[in-house]
Amino acid sequence: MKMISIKKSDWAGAMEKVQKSYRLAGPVKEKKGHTFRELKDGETPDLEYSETRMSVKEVVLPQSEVMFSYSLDENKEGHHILEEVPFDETPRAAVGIRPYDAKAVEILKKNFMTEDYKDPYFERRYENLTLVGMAENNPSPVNFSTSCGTGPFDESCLDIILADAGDSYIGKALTEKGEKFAAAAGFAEGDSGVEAKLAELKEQAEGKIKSKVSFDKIEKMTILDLYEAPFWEEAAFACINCGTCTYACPTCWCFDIQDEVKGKDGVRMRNWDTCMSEVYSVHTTGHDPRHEAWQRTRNRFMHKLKYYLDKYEDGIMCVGCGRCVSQCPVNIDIRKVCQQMNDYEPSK
Amino acid sequence: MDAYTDKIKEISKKILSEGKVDVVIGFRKGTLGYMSEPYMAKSEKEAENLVFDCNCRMNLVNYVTNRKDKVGIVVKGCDSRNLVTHIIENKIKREQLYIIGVPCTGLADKKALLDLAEGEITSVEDDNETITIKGDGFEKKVAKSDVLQSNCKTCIKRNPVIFDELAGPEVAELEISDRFADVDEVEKMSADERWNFFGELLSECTRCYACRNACPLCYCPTCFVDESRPQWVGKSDNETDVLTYHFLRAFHDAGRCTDCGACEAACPMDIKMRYFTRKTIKDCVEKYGSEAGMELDKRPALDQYKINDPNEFIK
Amino acid sequence: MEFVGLEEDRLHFSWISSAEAVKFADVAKQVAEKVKVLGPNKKFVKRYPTKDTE
Amino acid sequence: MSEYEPKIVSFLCNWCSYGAADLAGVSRFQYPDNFRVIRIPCTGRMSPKFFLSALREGADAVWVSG
Repeated sequence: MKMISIKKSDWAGAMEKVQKSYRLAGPVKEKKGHTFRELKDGETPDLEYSETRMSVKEVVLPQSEVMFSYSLDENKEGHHILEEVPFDETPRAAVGIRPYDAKAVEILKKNFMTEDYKDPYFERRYENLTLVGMAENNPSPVNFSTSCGTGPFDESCLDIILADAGDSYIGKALTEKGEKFAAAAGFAEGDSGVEAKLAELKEQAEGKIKSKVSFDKIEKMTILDLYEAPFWEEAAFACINCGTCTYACPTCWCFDIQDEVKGKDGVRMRNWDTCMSEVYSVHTTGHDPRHEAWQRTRNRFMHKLKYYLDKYEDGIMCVGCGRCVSQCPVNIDIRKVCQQMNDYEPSK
Repeated sequence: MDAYTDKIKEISKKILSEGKVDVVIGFRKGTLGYMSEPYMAKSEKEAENLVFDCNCRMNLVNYVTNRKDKVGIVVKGCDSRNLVTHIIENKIKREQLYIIGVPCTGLADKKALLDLAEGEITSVEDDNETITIKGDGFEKKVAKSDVLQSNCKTCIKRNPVIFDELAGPEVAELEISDRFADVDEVEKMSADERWNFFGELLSECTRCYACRNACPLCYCPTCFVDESRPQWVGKSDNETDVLTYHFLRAFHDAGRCTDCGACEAACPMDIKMRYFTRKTIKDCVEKYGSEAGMELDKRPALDQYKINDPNEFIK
Repeated sequence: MEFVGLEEDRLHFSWISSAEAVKFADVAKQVAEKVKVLGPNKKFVKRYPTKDTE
Repeated sequence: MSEYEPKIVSFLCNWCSYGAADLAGVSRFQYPDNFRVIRIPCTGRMSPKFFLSALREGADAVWVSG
């Protein structure tokens, strides 16, 4: 494992250098705060940020992605043949991604890259991507990542971890991909003190996280017990069924496939979908198993906190970033709902 | 504000116990210090949870659409006008409602509160003049007028237009000199500038439809963006699709919008989509002399025809 | 639509009775003239992600 | 490119302007050929989605006539 230490004054230079061989995505300061997006040449990822409103799942699962195109115009070459959309093979790096957001990428991977089937669109983005994490020294008050099996300094899903140590960024390259990136950026090698400093910062940061969730008892309950629990209607009453939580969520992976056609030319694309929407679950018959607004809210929480838990036996489908908590217009709080679920005692 | 809360609790308990209503729709304290959550109290015990403060940003009329039971509802001035619109449009019957009116001195802008805070906000107190933000190791007092939501600054009706009982004495209405200053500003621009202005305004829209779902006017069984036969608008993040959605929502709300501000308060990206609805309000006021939801026997502006309606746009 | 910056002359409204064939032809001429002056609609046209338009 | 010929989508009321267009045709009046006519049962059928749709799909202008 290679230690890294880079002076903040050298950061922009290193990023400029790395952009010769990598396309970067990272946090950029815009009018209303930081956005995590693909960077233009010469733009430097700004690591002095607290949080981005929208999740960073965009790096592996864009909101809209064209899958293939076609034409029914018989005068055109290759008509009636589905044509792949060209994909830029240049290695990409998400610089400044939060460690728990990287964990979310890993959760997405569970869905898109199973043993039986690997989604080619996800796979090519994922394989191509180096995750250069930026640890969070000051987690937001709604952050509860430490109780979701990750944390502000979680190294498990990153290729490189960096942390802010005053006038320099320190960290380490954790994987081969990470070492390649570090070499391309020309990160200076850190001394032996880095490891200790990282541990110290980690302890401080994790100590700042006050909110937590527990799901130990959810595991033992049956799906039906939870599904029919009486608290759902009340918990979901306020929900207006907008898609804010699902779009802000780094682990929400649902998508919808749409054809967009102009004249005889068309594309098939996939877009983020949201289980909060009425059209999400409606059948072609017109029947909608989740017709009531509160049922849709229940479904979201059941998926994240129960179905996923049962299916993958690897914690909940939530990394505790807190985005949905702070952005929900009606203050539906996953921490509270999780607590309610965990505390629920089915009457037998 | 605590006085309002107490009175709302008192009224709610009374009407619930007397069987005048089956439920009371109000707010309860949120999990975040600067939020209040819409809440439905079904019993006297649950009515104890009701609160009212400057964080009650949602429009509760949104929750009564097509309800069949008898409902008690807490409404501010603007919300009460939406209730009027709802009654006119047969979305609820007046007899079903027991309206608890709140003479409103405005809501606090969420973003403004967060900007002022120096850490986690644990509570926001409001005595109608000053707002006290308390949090982890800090306490700040600001004049309420400094952190008002922008729609509250140009509010024309702070006292409810219909109610069965008030939660407090009526408050003085605002004197507004320049009600549509923001719209005027945009109107002064050239067509191209306006086009770019709105393109920029909506560039961050993720189409989560929080503005639509927070809006009491948006009660269509199927919104046109969700229709698939024919499909009017694509579902991707394409900018023309985003514009189409916002334009058409404004058309649909024209003459009915009461500028309650729930759409903007709900937007996770802080998009100021009220420019559109405010333009329609301005036009209805200036061209037809009509404000939405002021009287129970007056149809919305675009729902009636008068022989003297201005029609200079028709050849 | 004018407010959002679309050119005013992209939208026309008129009132013509079924007996007013002359007025119809006149208005049609006016409309066509005005739109010709404007040139093609570039603002509010959806750019599809299809190959030809990329 | 030859002279620019706009495409104008016109929504005509069955009872008024559509009739007028028909009469104009029968009477052999000249009018420009830039119009793509959509007959609607009444101008009351008109919805803002219609003209937004027309513009989105590439119409240069929309003419609604009752």
